[in-house]
Amino acid sequence: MALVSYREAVRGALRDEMLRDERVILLGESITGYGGSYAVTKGLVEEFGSKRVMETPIAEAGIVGFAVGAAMGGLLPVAELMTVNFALLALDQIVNSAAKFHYMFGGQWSVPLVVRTVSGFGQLGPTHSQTFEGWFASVPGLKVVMPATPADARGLLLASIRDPDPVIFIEHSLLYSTRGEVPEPTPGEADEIPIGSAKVVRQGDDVTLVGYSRMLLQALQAAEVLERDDGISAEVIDLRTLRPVDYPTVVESVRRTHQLVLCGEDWRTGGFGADLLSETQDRCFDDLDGPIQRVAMRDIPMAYSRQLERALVPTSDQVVEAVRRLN
Amino acid sequence: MALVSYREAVRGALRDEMLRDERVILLGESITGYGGSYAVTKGLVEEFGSKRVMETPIAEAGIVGFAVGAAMGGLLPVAELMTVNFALLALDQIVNSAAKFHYMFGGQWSVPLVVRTVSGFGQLGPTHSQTFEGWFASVPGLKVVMPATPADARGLLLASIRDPDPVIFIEHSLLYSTRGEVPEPTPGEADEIPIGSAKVVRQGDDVTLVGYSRMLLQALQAAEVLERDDGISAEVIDLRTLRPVDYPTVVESVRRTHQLVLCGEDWRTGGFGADLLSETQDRCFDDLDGPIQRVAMRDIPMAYSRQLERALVPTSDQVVEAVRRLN
Amino acid sequence: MAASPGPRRVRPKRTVSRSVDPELPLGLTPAQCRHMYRQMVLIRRFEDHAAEAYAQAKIGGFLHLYIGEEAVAVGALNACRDDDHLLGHYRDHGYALARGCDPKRCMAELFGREDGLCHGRGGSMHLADASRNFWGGYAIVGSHIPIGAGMAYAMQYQHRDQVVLDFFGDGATGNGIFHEGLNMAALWNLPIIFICENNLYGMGATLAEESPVSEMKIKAEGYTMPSVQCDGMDVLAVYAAVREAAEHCRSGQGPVFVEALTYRFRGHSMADPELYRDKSEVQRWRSQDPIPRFGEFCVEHRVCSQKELAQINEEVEQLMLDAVAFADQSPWPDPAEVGRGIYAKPIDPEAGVAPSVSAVELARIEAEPEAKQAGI
Amino acid sequence: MAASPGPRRVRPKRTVSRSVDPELPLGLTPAQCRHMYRQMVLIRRFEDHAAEAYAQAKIGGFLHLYIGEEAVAVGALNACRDDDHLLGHYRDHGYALARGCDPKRCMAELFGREDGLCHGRGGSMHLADASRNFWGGYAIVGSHIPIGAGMAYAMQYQHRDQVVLDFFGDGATGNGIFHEGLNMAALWNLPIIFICENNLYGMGATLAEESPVSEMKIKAEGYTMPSVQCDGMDVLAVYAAVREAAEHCRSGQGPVFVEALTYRFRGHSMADPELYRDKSEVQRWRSQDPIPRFGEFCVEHRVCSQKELAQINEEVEQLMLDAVAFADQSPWPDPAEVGRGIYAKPIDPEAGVAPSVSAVELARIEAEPEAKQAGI
Ligand SMILES: Cc1ncc(C[n+]2csc(CCOP(=O)(O)OP(=O)(O)O)c2C)c(N)n1
Ligand SMILES: Cc1ncc(C[n+]2csc(CCOP(=O)(O)OP(=O)(O)O)c2C)c(N)n1
Ligand SMILES: [Mg+2]
Ligand SMILES: [Mg+2]
Repeated sequence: MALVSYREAVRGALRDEMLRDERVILLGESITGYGGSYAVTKGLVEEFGSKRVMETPIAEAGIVGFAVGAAMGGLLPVAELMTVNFALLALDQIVNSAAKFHYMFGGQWSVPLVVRTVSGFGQLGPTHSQTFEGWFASVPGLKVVMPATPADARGLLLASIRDPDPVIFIEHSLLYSTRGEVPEPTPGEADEIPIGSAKVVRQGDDVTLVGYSRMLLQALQAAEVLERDDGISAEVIDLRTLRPVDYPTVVESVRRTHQLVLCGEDWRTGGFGADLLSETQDRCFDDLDGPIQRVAMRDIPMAYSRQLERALVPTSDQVVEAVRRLN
Repeated sequence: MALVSYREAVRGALRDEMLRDERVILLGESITGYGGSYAVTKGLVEEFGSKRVMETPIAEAGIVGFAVGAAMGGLLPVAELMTVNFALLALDQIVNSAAKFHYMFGGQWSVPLVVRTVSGFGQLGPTHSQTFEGWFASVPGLKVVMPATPADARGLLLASIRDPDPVIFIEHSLLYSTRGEVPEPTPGEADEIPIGSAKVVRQGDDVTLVGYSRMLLQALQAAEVLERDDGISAEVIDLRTLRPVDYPTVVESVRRTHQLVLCGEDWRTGGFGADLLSETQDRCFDDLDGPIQRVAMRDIPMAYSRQLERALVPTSDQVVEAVRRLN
Repeated sequence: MAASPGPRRVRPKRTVSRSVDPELPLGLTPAQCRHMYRQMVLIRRFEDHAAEAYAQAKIGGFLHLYIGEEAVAVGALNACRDDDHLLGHYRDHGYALARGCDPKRCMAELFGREDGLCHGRGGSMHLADASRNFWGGYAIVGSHIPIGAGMAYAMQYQHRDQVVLDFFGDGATGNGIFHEGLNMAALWNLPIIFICENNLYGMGATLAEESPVSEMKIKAEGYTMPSVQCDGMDVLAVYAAVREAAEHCRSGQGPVFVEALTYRFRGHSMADPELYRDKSEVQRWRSQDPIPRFGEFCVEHRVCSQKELAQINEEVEQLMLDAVAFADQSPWPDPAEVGRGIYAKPIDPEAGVAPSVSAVELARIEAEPEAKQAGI
Repeated sequence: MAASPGPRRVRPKRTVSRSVDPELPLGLTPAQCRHMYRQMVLIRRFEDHAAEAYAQAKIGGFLHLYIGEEAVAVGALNACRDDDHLLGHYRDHGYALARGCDPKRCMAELFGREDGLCHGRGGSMHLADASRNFWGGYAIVGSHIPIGAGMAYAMQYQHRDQVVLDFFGDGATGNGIFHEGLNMAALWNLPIIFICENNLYGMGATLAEESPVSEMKIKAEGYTMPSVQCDGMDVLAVYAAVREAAEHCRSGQGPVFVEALTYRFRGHSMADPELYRDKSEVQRWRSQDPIPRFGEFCVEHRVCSQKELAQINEEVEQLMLDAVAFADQSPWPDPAEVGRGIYAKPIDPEAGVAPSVSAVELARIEAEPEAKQAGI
């Protein structure tokens, strides 16, 4: 085990998989000389050369389309879209190309593509602070991953690159510098974390908190506050994969705790939490003691000003409040 | 009152508003010589000329961006995106331009833009049969309208064009030839239907069915079957506007019926119905006798083959079944 | 700016020498000529039957006919190797048939049947046959342009010598994705031939409504890409242009842009009322029909006799009757299978396995409250 | 393909005659020259202070400095009318200040305060002042190119004689939206000047990595749009190019593309480690600094003395101190107001009014089971 940052975990997974498999290539904007806007790909072009770490024009739709074609031609491309905000420009290629071809052409080929992109905020203003995981997670043909920890970032990225289907892999800018234990690669040992499995990261009896990415950390903090101040024992589940959702794990927990709080960072209206809620109320209606609670971004464009941003972003306090509403 | 088709109602609203206000312009692909891919704009270029009915290149992002700019410059553009599938190409301009500017520039100006587009299916295959209303409805800054009837199509389109904010106006290809009463324009009388108001189109006591666009008709058919075969009295609400949702009307009904079925045509996972469900369970948890039911598209790309398409598309039968599950 | 002019006066000169055979240009053999003639007839008759089947509601949705443009696909695909990669747009029957796909399975796809090339999932707009490196018809205008560039990159990267042929229309050049794809192909010197079928219309838009320049080849010049124009109603002109382009590409000299001047004799799709163009314009172009034109050439050059041509027509007609019969009899896809094949590695939402671990591991995560900002 | 060459050798020749004043070219008055000099200094000092405030965490998020490129905004905006419409990208302080926006309110915006031009909602990347027809800085690369075209159309449609100036970078030309916007502007002959600030980099990408051609003006040629290149380190060269372009546009002759060859002396944004370029390259370009260069010109042409220049610098410095003090003291936006201003006509989800009507009206709707298919 080594203590590494989330950033290093992503970079390490990219590097190790590039060493293992020549078909893996990276492409994206400012990922070479610049080292990546969040410094994730730093050093990789120097190590692997510009045929495997490709600097692209600022052309998000073209990047994803190109990566789809490269995947069809036998490569394993990992395309970086600088932030998920810019992924809107590539949405057609993600939804109508990457996600569709396996089905639409009758299974003749698949598109083993990873689109790495980044969620987050921090005074970035209205157009650069959004997150759209719920949109991706609604598209048949995509798999969607949002790791919260360095270990999961590594294990899930390896699984994503090896997956024969298109995977949207969403990192979080505010997690890059967080550190955590990551297992050292051991030859012959499975190093992947399977796509589609959630993880119970804290056991509890009274309420289930479901989070992912940065909101997992908020949920964990809230769990500690609840334990200390309210004597409430919260179980915390890290969803890790958003498509497919590991409902058995969520449902099993709710059957014991009878209370559920969903923690996300996208807009409340139409956010991914709405979907989780829809599905869990269907599966757990009779188990629930109260309405499923959601913590989410307020339905407002993200304002630049620090004071305004603070008023919008979901926090662990809001998770605590949501639990208190139920108790 | 005149009996007109949904297509004619849309065309009539465009024409009347163009006659009333010189600032109204139309732009889109094949909307002039061709008359519009669904013949909605037929005859308008002949009447108003190519300065007001503009044939554009096949450039969805450019069309919406251009329309945003024209709106900022003092016009009232109505941009047609041939189908909502192609709207993905313009999503950045819709989300990061149209929806944002009023807020992001501190209220200095607004973007009085209407984007007309079309949902629907009919053996159009995997990339041409989708619908994304839930995505639009999740974006602060947008208003989203999906009329089911000719009268609403007219009244809401007039309101949309006159609205100072960007409105996504989604028509349905399978409704174009349906006919309904539309009030004759009477000078001096309000001809708009306000954005944001739902409508109870059938009164009932036992269950509330919420639908919009084509699914409203399915809900109404289901209500009749339920009355006849099961003695169940269904109330049917036409949502009409998806952002903002008229929750008071929905909640008031659910408080009486204690059962709710949401009818949509987008994918179950992440569909607009998930959002409706999330919000109504929050407002009505103690009023509900059973889990809120959803009728939605199966989470599968739309296959071309007739037999497969039939297996995917939500129908009135499914609405009936959903109600029966609750009873 | 409504009706556009008739057949272009500018007929690009054949630059390739006729030295190999005094009778046949471009080193072509009589067999090759017969093959090309036959393919054009095959496409034409396939589509005539498809149009009929559409009228009988055996085919649904959209049906975009290639009638009038056959020389483009046939000339281009005969000018390159069978294992060169092929992508095209939704008007794709010609690509499939010129690449040698089974007409039966093509027709079955149009009929939405299980024996269709894509098992009825794709339909007319999405024919594909990966076993022949035909990577499909694409229906989001222009979307397959960067996809083709990506495939070309995969070839270059793997030191494989196949080139990519990427067909699209004049209308596609108005979409930004066209430029993004061309830019990348030029930047990375990729082995791809962009073939623009300039048929003067993008659905109902005339060329003048779509583009400030009437020659699409000009649009490639901003990418320092060699670009040529050829008469798309002349199968040999297309053959010559694409053969040269393929050599250029295959020898590592980068992408080429080929503009084929052509015309669709039928509407954009079956629902097109064709209000935007004059019947007389269509008539003028019909007089350039590539099939009789090349038929005459074959007879003149003693490739075959009129009788032999007629025989080819009859043979093809029989094949088409067979194809329709095959499609008619092919089973419908099983509705119970509709959810299969979304993923190559299926996901099972019921099968999530959550390793339940203690909080210890995660407690080691040290969250930094203010992470370093990126420099976007 | 890493480092790019130093200052371009090609210096576009001034085509405009110098006849008006033997001393000053382009018919400029000494007052105009002093004004332009002062504006460049203003932008420079504004940004020096902004950089300092960023280091003190008074400014958050992204901060993109225009230092080194001042001659472009100043030359261009002085060459057109004050009521001409202005749009630019996120590197936007220069546009705002050259258009005469209040530096105090600009700085307050960067500080996220209520007195900011956009009340702290937009921040550095989104300065705007509609009262001056400055329609903002845009942060989705290229997105404002069709927006500018749309504004230009609105002018043409309303017979207003303002032209639109739309500034963007070399990197933006790789995005499809750039082409869609140029195509429309050319098609409809719109009064818009596209000003490409070619500073050799798009964030960390070198020009050679972004584009197969090093001259951005070539990219306009496919749209039959006049395009010119000018020395973006020379305020008079930019002035001359844009003045000519504005005349062309305003007289109804359609769009013009102006490429200004320039360089940013600082990183892409404050977080940029600048690993992708040599310090020596930056040094070479710094020797072309447009401010001392134009200062020398002013002294040489007796527009003002060295002492007067120094005085301008001092005055500006005082203004900047005032601006920072103003921004520091400006109140924070009220968090309770954060949800205000999303809509010009607010929506109130609690206020829905549902007219409860009988089923009669709706029963008249006759659904057709199989609606006619469109011809897409
Ligand atoms: C992105 C997108 N926009 C619009 C359409 C609808 N559409 C289908 S074909 C077509 C015209 C394409 O014209 P062109 O590229 O010239 O090809 P042609 O049909 O003439 O062969 C349009 C607008 C689409 N399929 N995709
Ligand atoms: C669509 C989009 N993709 C990526 C980015 C991130 N980004 C911001 S500025 C920039 C470089 C732009 O370069 P250029 O257009 O040359 O302008 P410059 O910064 O050099 O003035 C990039 C890639 C963005 N803002 N928008
Ligand atoms: Mg065409
Ligand atoms: Mg630049």
